[in-house]
Amino acid sequence: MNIAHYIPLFPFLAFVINIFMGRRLKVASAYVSIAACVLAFIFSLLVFQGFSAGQGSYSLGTWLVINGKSLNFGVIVDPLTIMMLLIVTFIGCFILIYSIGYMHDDPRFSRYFAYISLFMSSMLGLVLADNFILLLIFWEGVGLCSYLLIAFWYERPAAAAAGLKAFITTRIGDTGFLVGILILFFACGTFHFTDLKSVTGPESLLTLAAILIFTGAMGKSAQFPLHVWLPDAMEGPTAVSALIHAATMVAAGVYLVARCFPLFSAHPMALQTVAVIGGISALMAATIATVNNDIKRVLAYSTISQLGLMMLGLGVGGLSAGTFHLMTHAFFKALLFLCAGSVIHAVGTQDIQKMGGLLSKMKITGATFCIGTLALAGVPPFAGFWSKDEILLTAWNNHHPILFVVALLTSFLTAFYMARLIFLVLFGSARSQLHAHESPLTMTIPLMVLSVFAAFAGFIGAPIKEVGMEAHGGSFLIMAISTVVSLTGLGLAYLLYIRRIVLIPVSSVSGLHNLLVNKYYIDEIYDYVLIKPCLRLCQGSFVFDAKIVDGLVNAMASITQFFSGLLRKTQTGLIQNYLFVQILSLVLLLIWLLKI
Amino acid sequence: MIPLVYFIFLSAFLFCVGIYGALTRRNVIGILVSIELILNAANINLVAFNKYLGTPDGMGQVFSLFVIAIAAAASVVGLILIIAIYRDRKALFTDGFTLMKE
Amino acid sequence: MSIQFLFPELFLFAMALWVLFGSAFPSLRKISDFFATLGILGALLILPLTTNSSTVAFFDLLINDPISYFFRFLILLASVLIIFLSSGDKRIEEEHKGEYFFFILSLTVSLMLAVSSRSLLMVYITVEAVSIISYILIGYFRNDKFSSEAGLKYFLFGALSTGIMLYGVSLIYGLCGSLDLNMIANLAQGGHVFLPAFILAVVFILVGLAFKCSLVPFHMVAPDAYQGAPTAVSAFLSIGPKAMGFALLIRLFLTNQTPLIPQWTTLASGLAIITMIIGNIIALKQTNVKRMLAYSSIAHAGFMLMALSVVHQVGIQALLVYLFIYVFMNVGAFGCVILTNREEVDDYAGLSRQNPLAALIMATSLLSLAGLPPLAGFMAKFVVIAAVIQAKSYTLALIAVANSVVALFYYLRIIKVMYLSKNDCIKPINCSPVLILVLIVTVIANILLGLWPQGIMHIITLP
Amino acid sequence: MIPLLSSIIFLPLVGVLLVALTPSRLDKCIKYTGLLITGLGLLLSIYLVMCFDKTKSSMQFVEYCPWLTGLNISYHLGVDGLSLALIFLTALLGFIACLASLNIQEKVKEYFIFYFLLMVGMFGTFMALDLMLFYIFWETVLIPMYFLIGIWGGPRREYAAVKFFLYTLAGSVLMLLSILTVYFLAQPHTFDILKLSSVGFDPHWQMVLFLGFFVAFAVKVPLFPFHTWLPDAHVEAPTPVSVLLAGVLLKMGGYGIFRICLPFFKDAAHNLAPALAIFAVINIVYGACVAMAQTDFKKMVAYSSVSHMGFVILGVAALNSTGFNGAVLEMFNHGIITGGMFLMVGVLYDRAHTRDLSQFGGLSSSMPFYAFCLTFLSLASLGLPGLSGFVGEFLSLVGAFGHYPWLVVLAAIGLIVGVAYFLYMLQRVLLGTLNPKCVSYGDMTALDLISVVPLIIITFIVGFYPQIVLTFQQVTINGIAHLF
Repeated sequence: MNIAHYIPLFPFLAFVINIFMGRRLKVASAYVSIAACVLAFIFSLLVFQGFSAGQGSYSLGTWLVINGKSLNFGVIVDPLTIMMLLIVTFIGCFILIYSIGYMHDDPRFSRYFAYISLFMSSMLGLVLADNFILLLIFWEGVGLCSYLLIAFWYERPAAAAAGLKAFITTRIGDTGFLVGILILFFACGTFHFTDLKSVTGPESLLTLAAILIFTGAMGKSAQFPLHVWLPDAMEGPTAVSALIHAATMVAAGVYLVARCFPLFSAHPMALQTVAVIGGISALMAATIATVNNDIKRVLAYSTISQLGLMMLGLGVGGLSAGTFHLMTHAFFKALLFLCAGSVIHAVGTQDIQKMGGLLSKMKITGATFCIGTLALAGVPPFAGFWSKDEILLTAWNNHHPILFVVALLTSFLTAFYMARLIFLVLFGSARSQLHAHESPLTMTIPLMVLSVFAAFAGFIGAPIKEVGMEAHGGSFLIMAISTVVSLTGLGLAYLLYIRRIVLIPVSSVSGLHNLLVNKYYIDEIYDYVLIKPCLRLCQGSFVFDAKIVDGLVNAMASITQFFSGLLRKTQTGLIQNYLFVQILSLVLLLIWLLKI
Repeated sequence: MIPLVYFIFLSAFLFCVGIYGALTRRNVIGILVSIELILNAANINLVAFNKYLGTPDGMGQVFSLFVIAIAAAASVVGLILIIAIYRDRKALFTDGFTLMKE
Repeated sequence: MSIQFLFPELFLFAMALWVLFGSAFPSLRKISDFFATLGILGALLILPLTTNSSTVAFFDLLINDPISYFFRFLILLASVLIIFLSSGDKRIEEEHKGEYFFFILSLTVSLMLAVSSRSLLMVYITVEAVSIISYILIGYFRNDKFSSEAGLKYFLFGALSTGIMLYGVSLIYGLCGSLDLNMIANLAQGGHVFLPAFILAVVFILVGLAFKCSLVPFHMVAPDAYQGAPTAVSAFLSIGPKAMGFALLIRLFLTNQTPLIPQWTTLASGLAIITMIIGNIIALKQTNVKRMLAYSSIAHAGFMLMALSVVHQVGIQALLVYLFIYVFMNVGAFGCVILTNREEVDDYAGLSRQNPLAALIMATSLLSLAGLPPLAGFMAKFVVIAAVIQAKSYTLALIAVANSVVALFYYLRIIKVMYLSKNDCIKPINCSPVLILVLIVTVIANILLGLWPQGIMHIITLP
Repeated sequence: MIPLLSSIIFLPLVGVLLVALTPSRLDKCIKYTGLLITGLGLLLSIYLVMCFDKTKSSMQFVEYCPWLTGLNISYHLGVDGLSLALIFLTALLGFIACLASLNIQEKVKEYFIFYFLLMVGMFGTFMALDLMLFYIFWETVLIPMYFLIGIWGGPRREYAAVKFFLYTLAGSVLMLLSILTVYFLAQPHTFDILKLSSVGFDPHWQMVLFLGFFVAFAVKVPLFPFHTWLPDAHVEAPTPVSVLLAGVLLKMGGYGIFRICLPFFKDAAHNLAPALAIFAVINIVYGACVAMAQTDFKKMVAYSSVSHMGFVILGVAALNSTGFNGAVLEMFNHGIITGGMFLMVGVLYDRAHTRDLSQFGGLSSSMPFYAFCLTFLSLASLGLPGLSGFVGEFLSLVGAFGHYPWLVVLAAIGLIVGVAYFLYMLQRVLLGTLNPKCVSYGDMTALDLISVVPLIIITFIVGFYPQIVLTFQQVTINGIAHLF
């Protein structure tokens, strides 16, 4: 029986309840959201169980009639959907539990949970949509929720500006996405994903469509040109960053590319761009993360870098490698953000230079933090290792040497900056007198559960693995290389930040250092190249409108007034002039008539 | 018999003198006189045409009689107005009354 | 016999004499306006009887056809409205009220004779009579320097124009040997006439008539006359003599729908264009309301001439409809000037707060003059433009329509001052019941003729 | 069966009489008669919508009676898919604007008289099937609007009112000429729109007449060069009047194009479609850019409706059923959304007595309901998919993409600027620290909520399931579309 389309309804119901009865519910609103999330999770399991029993996607009815063809909306159910459903609902529940503790003294407590449930419902809707238009609707819904949540503490102007920046940047990506959909529709007349396999049409047009659709993914998954909004999005509550900007929403871009994989794989050029963009953003973000001093921004850049890695994985043709990394990354990145949140909740500042030696004071958070770091760095037993190895393997097997090196370098840098992070935060001596205390149970339980998954997701991933993934044990050489790379990263960080050995004099690297600290000046470049000229253009067009177009209208009026003043002078009041005009016009009339 | 053309020239000449007088005279009564000249020019025309082109019912002459009577009435009214203005503003020249202009 | 045709005029003249006689006795003088209305209404009653009398009357000088019947009805209607207007005007009260109404009635009689004249002799006599009476009426307030100056200027200008017209008539008499309009028209169309001289003569006559209809090159004195004259008289000037002018233009130039001179269409449309443009543009910056209404009546004259430039039955019908509606619009506008006795545009500031009824009447008349749809002015304009487009002269229609936009601006100026401006100008409003009654009649006519003009529209049938 | 259409048109006239009779000091009961009349009008239009037969392509509820036989003008009314949605929109916005007019203080009697005359003009324009009747109703809208803006407006109201009047009149006067030329060109001279649709005019005349009609409609739609009256008129008009001005008057232009320009002059439409598309995109991008640079809240919303109406023209330029569907749907949606937006601006103006955006800040903490409604309407109007703003724009874009791909791309980029200025506005008004001046502003009263909530509900429903509106207009739009 088709119950898949009920999944998004539960969180939406929770949103409606929280919005309208939020005042009265007070703390209870959290339980409403959690209940909705749990229900959604159960239904996802049912759908998963139903799927293995063979119930696939189904349609719900016509939504629009375009060029005579009726576009009907439906639900698509396949392994990719189920994986995303499970991830979103599962991680969502724990993050909601965590948020109770994290947000318990916030005045707009119920509104927070309302927005989170709205986000959950649009994310689940996005995953279930079976055509581009429905996907676009939920896609923008997710963008809207990220805007509302980033600017949740709107008293802080920085948060409001970050929300605005996030929405506009994603919206730029979405415009490319919209144009891509239109080109695809006109090239092969369909919006539905199911027909993407059998798509035929002019080669160049479809490649352009694919690339444009990828720009949508770039906007949402903060890839290279449109990545500027994610670091600023850290203004929002950390639980939000954990759910939205680590696990689910940013993964939507990867999900989109995975969903349209048949389209991309049919056009190598499109796939190539995906890989290259992925590579660039992976490398760039990793380098910036190494020098950043804000705990959440480091994690934000690491998310961009990991997403770049996933895009690279997909780009080199590894559909399952990319999606597997997506699944594992969701777990340990959410864990890391929650740990960071608990640290900030305890210490009150986000600047890692001021922290130090917190492990002794915050046992559980510290431990889970280390597990997450190890998982992210790709140390063998943990989940990160398996999925990253998959990507390296596919990159190697599909003869992409440069991308392989880039992936390796990224994983090295990842290991380095994560190690730097935990060494500065947890180990060493406290650099400032911060009285840290362990977070309450509601925050630590999700940490523990997620750390378990971060550790063993690699193996749990097995059932997903046999879904179209080639043999795992292909070459141990790759595995060895990746382990060595991760360990050297950790070791280097150890030397630098625990032993304080100055390998390279800071002065010689200061130029590079400034470049990285200022995030390659991308924000400034955008501001200078895009935003300032656009504002000047708008100001210019307003002046043009007021002065020229309006001016013309007023000019016409004043010209007639001028002539009126002129002609008025002809009435001199002297009777002689009147008689003269009379006779003159008589004579002129005669000349005119007699000459004709 | 004097050819008809002479009469037409005479009346045209009178007409032009009348027009010239009306335009140039600064004195209001001068203008009145010039206008009378124009009317008489028309009279000459009428009578001459009636005589030479010989329409049996003498419409032209009857017309000129009417014209003479009406011209008299018109000048009477004109003089009334001129006297009214003279009594009020002691100005007989046309540049005296340009109160209403533009 | 033909005397039956003249019964309305005779009855009216008798009443005029009675009013003149009555003005000698103070008691009768006070109700002389009542007698005047009685005379007009009596004439209106007798008028329908004349339809079955002979077509030609009074030694072939007058003609009795639908056009003359319509114009005589129109002029009687106009004069009855003017009489109501004049009875409202306080300043006419002190002057010799009896003579005033005698002159109004005699002016009406001469107008009625003028519109039904068939020979140039009759044309000249009646035009001269109308002019003389209007000189007296304009200069009626002898001790008011504006009125006497206006009267004198109008006299000089009018006398010259009718003098030129007379000279033209004499030339035509010479050329065609007859004064009968039909005879002249047949001769001209038959081509038995020396064309250049004939055109010269016709233009001379046109000067006289154009002065009466205040068409632009010959309009110079009209604004001063309208401003100086008593408002009721300038109202009558803008309707009565103008209607007579157009009736004579129809009689002279468009007898049985063929133009007297071949260039008539270009001449008429040329004059119409100049009249509309100059009339509207100068009106833009007027500060005196009467002077502005003078220019607006010049602009409307241009519109009417445009209807005549269409040498087709529908053109003349359009003109008749336009004139009929024009009477009500103009009487409404001038009536408000009398009602509020304010002549400067700025004096109208805040009238809507001081006396909403006066403001409503003024606004309706002005918007109707501007030609906005729910009101009668639009129907008038629509009919004329339809005739013009039917005759395929698109540029003329375009200019006319553009002018109506410019015209709206100066009508809106008064409405803006009345309704929108904040500062108020407190001046006493002489609300004599008769005046308000007639103004309400005009407002109702404006609205009714706009929405359901069946009454007047049976005249015109678009092809 | 009672003449439904005539009763909808002339019901407000009954209101005029009622209001004219009540003495002006009883302004309370004048307002209630206003509500009664507009409410009744809304019920009648809902009844009209209910018993409208979706499958019939011909005119329904036709009323015909010869009015001026001499001039061949007949009183001919009818409704089809195209005008149904707009009539309902007029009735709805009329009622809601009447609700918003309850806090008009000075000269209430004259206000409601002009308000009802405006309603008569608007209803008539959408229902007239005789060209002259259409023109007369088209112009009757001008006088009441002039007085409404002129007397109850803001500081520069005189200039704005006169400019609105002259601008629209100049356009519509050209239309009068075109109507008369069409009358004399059609062989059995007629003003009847249905008969004229089947008359094939020769191509030379079609181009001239198309432009003649199109200028009048372009002024009303505000297409690019003729749009400068809109910001002034909006900024100076009182809130309920600008709701009607934006909600209904702009649609009369679009409706005119569909009813007159397209069916009469098919070939001209074909040749001029690219020019139309270019102007449409200019409208979208230019409107968005200028809106971005505004500091006056109402002026910004006015320029945003210039940008949205650009989509309507883009839909028209597409010349296929999707484009037309998009255009008509966009007209309906834009009416609802912008009507709501102007109510929001009005609510703020009543409290702050200024429209300068820099005077506000952080309002969502002191006015939560207001924040929710304003955010919802802004999102709908910036075209967030899932709300009704997006559906209309999307259909127009899809329709136009076939013929003008590059223009559609430009329009999409214009959309980004659209998002930018709305969010920038939201940031300045709602987010950030609470402006000390705005501490005293109370949240929306029950009255404001009653007038805005229906609009929000409709926006959500149409956005979620657009077939509700599309089924009504589908048959008529296909009728027009298969001409091309």
